[in-house]
Amino acid sequence: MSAEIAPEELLIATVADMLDGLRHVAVGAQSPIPGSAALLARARSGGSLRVSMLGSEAHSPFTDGGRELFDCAAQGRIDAFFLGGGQIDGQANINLVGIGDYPDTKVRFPGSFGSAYLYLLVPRVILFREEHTARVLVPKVDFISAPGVSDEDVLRTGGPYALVTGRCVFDFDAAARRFRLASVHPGHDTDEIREHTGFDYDVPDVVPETPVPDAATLALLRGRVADEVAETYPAFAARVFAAAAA
Amino acid sequence: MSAEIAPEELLIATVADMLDGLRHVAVGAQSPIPGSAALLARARSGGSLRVSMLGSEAHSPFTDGGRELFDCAAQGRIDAFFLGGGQIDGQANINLVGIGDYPDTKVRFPGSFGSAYLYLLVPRVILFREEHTARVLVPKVDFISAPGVSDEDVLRTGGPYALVTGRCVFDFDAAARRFRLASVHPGHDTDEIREHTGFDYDVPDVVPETPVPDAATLALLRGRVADEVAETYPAFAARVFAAAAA
Amino acid sequence: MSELFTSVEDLAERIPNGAKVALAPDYSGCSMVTTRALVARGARDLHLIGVPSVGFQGDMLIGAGCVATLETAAVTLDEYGPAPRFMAAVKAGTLKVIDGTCPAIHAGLQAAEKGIPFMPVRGIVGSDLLKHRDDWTIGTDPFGEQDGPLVLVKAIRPDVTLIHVPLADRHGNAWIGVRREMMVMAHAARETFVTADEIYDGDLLADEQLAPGTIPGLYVSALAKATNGAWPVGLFGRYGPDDAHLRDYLERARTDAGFAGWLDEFVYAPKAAE
Amino acid sequence: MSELFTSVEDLAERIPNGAKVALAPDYSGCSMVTTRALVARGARDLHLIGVPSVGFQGDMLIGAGCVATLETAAVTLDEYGPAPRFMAAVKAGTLKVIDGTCPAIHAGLQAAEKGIPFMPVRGIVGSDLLKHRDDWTIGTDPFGEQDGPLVLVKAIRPDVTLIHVPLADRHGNAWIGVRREMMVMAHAARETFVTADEIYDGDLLADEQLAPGTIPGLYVSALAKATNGAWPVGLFGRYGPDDAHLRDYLERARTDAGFAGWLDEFVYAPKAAE
Repeated sequence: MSAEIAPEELLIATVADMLDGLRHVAVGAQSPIPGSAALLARARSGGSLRVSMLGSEAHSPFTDGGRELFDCAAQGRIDAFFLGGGQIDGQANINLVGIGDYPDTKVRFPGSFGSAYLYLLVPRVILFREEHTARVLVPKVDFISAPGVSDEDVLRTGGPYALVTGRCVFDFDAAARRFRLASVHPGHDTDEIREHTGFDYDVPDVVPETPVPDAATLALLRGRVADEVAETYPAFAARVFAAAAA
Repeated sequence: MSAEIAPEELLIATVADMLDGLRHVAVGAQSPIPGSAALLARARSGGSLRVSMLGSEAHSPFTDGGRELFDCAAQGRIDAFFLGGGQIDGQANINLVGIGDYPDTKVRFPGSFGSAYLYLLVPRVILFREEHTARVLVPKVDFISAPGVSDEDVLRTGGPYALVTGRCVFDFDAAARRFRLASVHPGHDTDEIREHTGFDYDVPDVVPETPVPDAATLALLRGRVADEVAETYPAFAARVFAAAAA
Repeated sequence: MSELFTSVEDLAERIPNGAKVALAPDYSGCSMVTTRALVARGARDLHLIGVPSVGFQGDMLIGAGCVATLETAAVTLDEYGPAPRFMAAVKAGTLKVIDGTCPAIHAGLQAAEKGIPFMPVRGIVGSDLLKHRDDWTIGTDPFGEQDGPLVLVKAIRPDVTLIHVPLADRHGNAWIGVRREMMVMAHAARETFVTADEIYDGDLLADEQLAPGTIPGLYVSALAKATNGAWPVGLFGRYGPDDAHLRDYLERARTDAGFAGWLDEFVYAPKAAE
Repeated sequence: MSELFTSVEDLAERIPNGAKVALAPDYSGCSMVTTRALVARGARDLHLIGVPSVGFQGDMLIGAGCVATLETAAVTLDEYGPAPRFMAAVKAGTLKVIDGTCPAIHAGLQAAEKGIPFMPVRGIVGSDLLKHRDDWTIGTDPFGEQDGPLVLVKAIRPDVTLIHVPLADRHGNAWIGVRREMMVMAHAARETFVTADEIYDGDLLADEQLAPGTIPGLYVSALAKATNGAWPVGLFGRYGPDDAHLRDYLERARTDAGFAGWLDEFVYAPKAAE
């Protein structure tokens, strides 16, 4: 096994740590890193974590059509989900619609999908966006597909838990309505993060480095998890794990 | 073929005539005469009439569980349905709950089933009750499971079309909110009907006799329809058609 | 996930007194074996929800004194006639009946399935049912396309859904075929307990033809194998009702003493004989 | 009921200009063969409803000028990247987009399925989507158990649901397996048009295993056999997407001229060659 850890492996292990102890994690389509993280967490859970991957024939447990994921979340049966964003701002608002003055968007994104719903219902929503630039992490999104925080009178059982990027991890402080830098990935530093982050956030006195996966985790990841990931994301699995294990 | 026509055969043929030209008739559970009538109407329709029989494995077209009949009616896809009543009154209100001051009923009936819904949604609801007595056909029901008429502001696309009993046929005049005697079955007369009917109703100058099924109808009924009915109601089919055809 | 598997007696223990229990009608999937176990353990104060009606299963539980409240569109034994223990309990005033109508029960469960507080339902306006339901109210169409009153039905969230199915697997997946009222019941309830005639050796969700008729194990809290578990009512596609037993039941259940004798013979004696 | 059977061209003729057409996402059941026939007949002013999203199917129809309005939770080609003709139409301002969110689209169709004017939906409060929807509004829980605002979504009733399935029979029954969004689409729409890869020789509803995954013919207005009818996107359980064709499409659809060439080759030329 190579001693070198791929950046994707670091992200997978980091996200997987956020899922330990949960009962059911759902993962949207086209999410190889969150999907791998969920499968890693499941492998470590001794079978107690259920993983539902949209777009996977083998890992989809649903038999009631497109609505079931959403109904299931409303029933309180989904503990964690992942969302991204063309833009993400300092209040954890996400924009999946477009840049500019909607509906006259200068840049159009694919659309909000289920974000406006799941963000308010799933207790632990992990924002995941590899690209960490001031273009993505903005002071204020141009369009709120789904709000990071809500007024007190809004029934909200879910919301942002953390934001994981290619450079660092932010925790979200719901009371303060702000992100807080939680850890910096190896090879990156706090100045660089400040430079590439468009929104303001809190920084503790000591910012730890994001821990790298230990040997046991890497073995699990490159073995069993890689095989499972390959069912849904064959190209991703081949690129990341085959190279890393070479 | 016997020249004698069973009372059930007369009722079946009478009800079937009310279904001609429709696209889709649904029949509730435990309704052998309405069910036979629907199958007879289908046999005469050249395949254009669809019959959905609840409780029948061969004639149920539903795959969305218990709610589908009701959703289907709301979509306007069911043209006719049958309801009965422990009590039926002169405004076509039906009572499937009980006699007495609800909830302290002296006599308890099974319950309202879907009547409170289907009666307002299915365009042609045929009330069917073989027992024609002043005990059943009352001036005012003790409990309205489903109302025969509604105020103008109520969205109502369905309602009573006729009341068929063991003695006669009443049409329902929605504008007048009253039944009108439409025909009297052979062997019965208008005085007898007045005596055994607890509610007031209109009587035209000439009351025709309910027509008996012709030879072609009887042949169809005792042949193909009897076979189809036997799938859902074997005891009924054996008793009525085997005896009649003997 | 073998911790899913348990005994019928354990299922009955895990349905607490006072629980709101959703039941399928006799022609769908009734766990009659757990019904007898509930009687045997002396369950009390259950709030039964017929989806949308109950039959022999409800009659037996009512007769045995397990039921405080019955929420249903009907109590029907179909061609077998009136339900004797239900009738006796209504007469004695020992049962609270919440009279409903089929589509409102389905809608209330669908509301719970979606986590919404209520669901509009067509029809019903003008029925006396409305006068006796504080969990139904009248609203209007906020978009103004439909004039007039619109019935709004409160969500129905059962504590437990109890069903019997022909086939279940080791993951808790339970095959219900077209009897999809049980799917909504499982989604809507906090817990679903399943008994199955047969254990499928494989993953029902991995079979393209079986998956569409399967409740995912995600919704199933516990599972017990019970061959012939729907007896004496039938199980769709598998076996019909035990006509002789049901007629005998009806005869005996006409009287308190007769019903007590039936309980002794078919509920208590088998347990005592163990 | 052989009058159900018709040609793909006839299906396209029977979807009038201006119709509200519900479409399944690319991974579900897309009648791509009818999509091309719609382009070939010069369909105009369609109001597409993505249930809950559209992909290549929507992109092609938009590019060919068939679409006035697109109501959807997203336009996504998944790993293939942005949808080129959709992007171009948004930039040119020739397409009205009604941005929604998946559960609201499902709920709107379920409202139509039930004939009710609206359905409550959890979440959404605080999203800018709300500001641009006059068919969504804010209500409250009439039972007072849930404080605060509650989004009410107006019923979505498509004129036509257009889908492709692996298997259909002579009665119009159409097997969709677990892709049950298509069931709601068929219930909710005035008419449902189906193309099928294969005609099943029998009655799908009479087969205990196939029936649970089957849309009853009751909801199907017309049916055409079309082997490989979902090409070039895939069909669940049968065949995958034609990766080479889709990548070629994306390359050519970057420009108006390239897209016109694609249309000529794959839509107009096959017809002209007849």
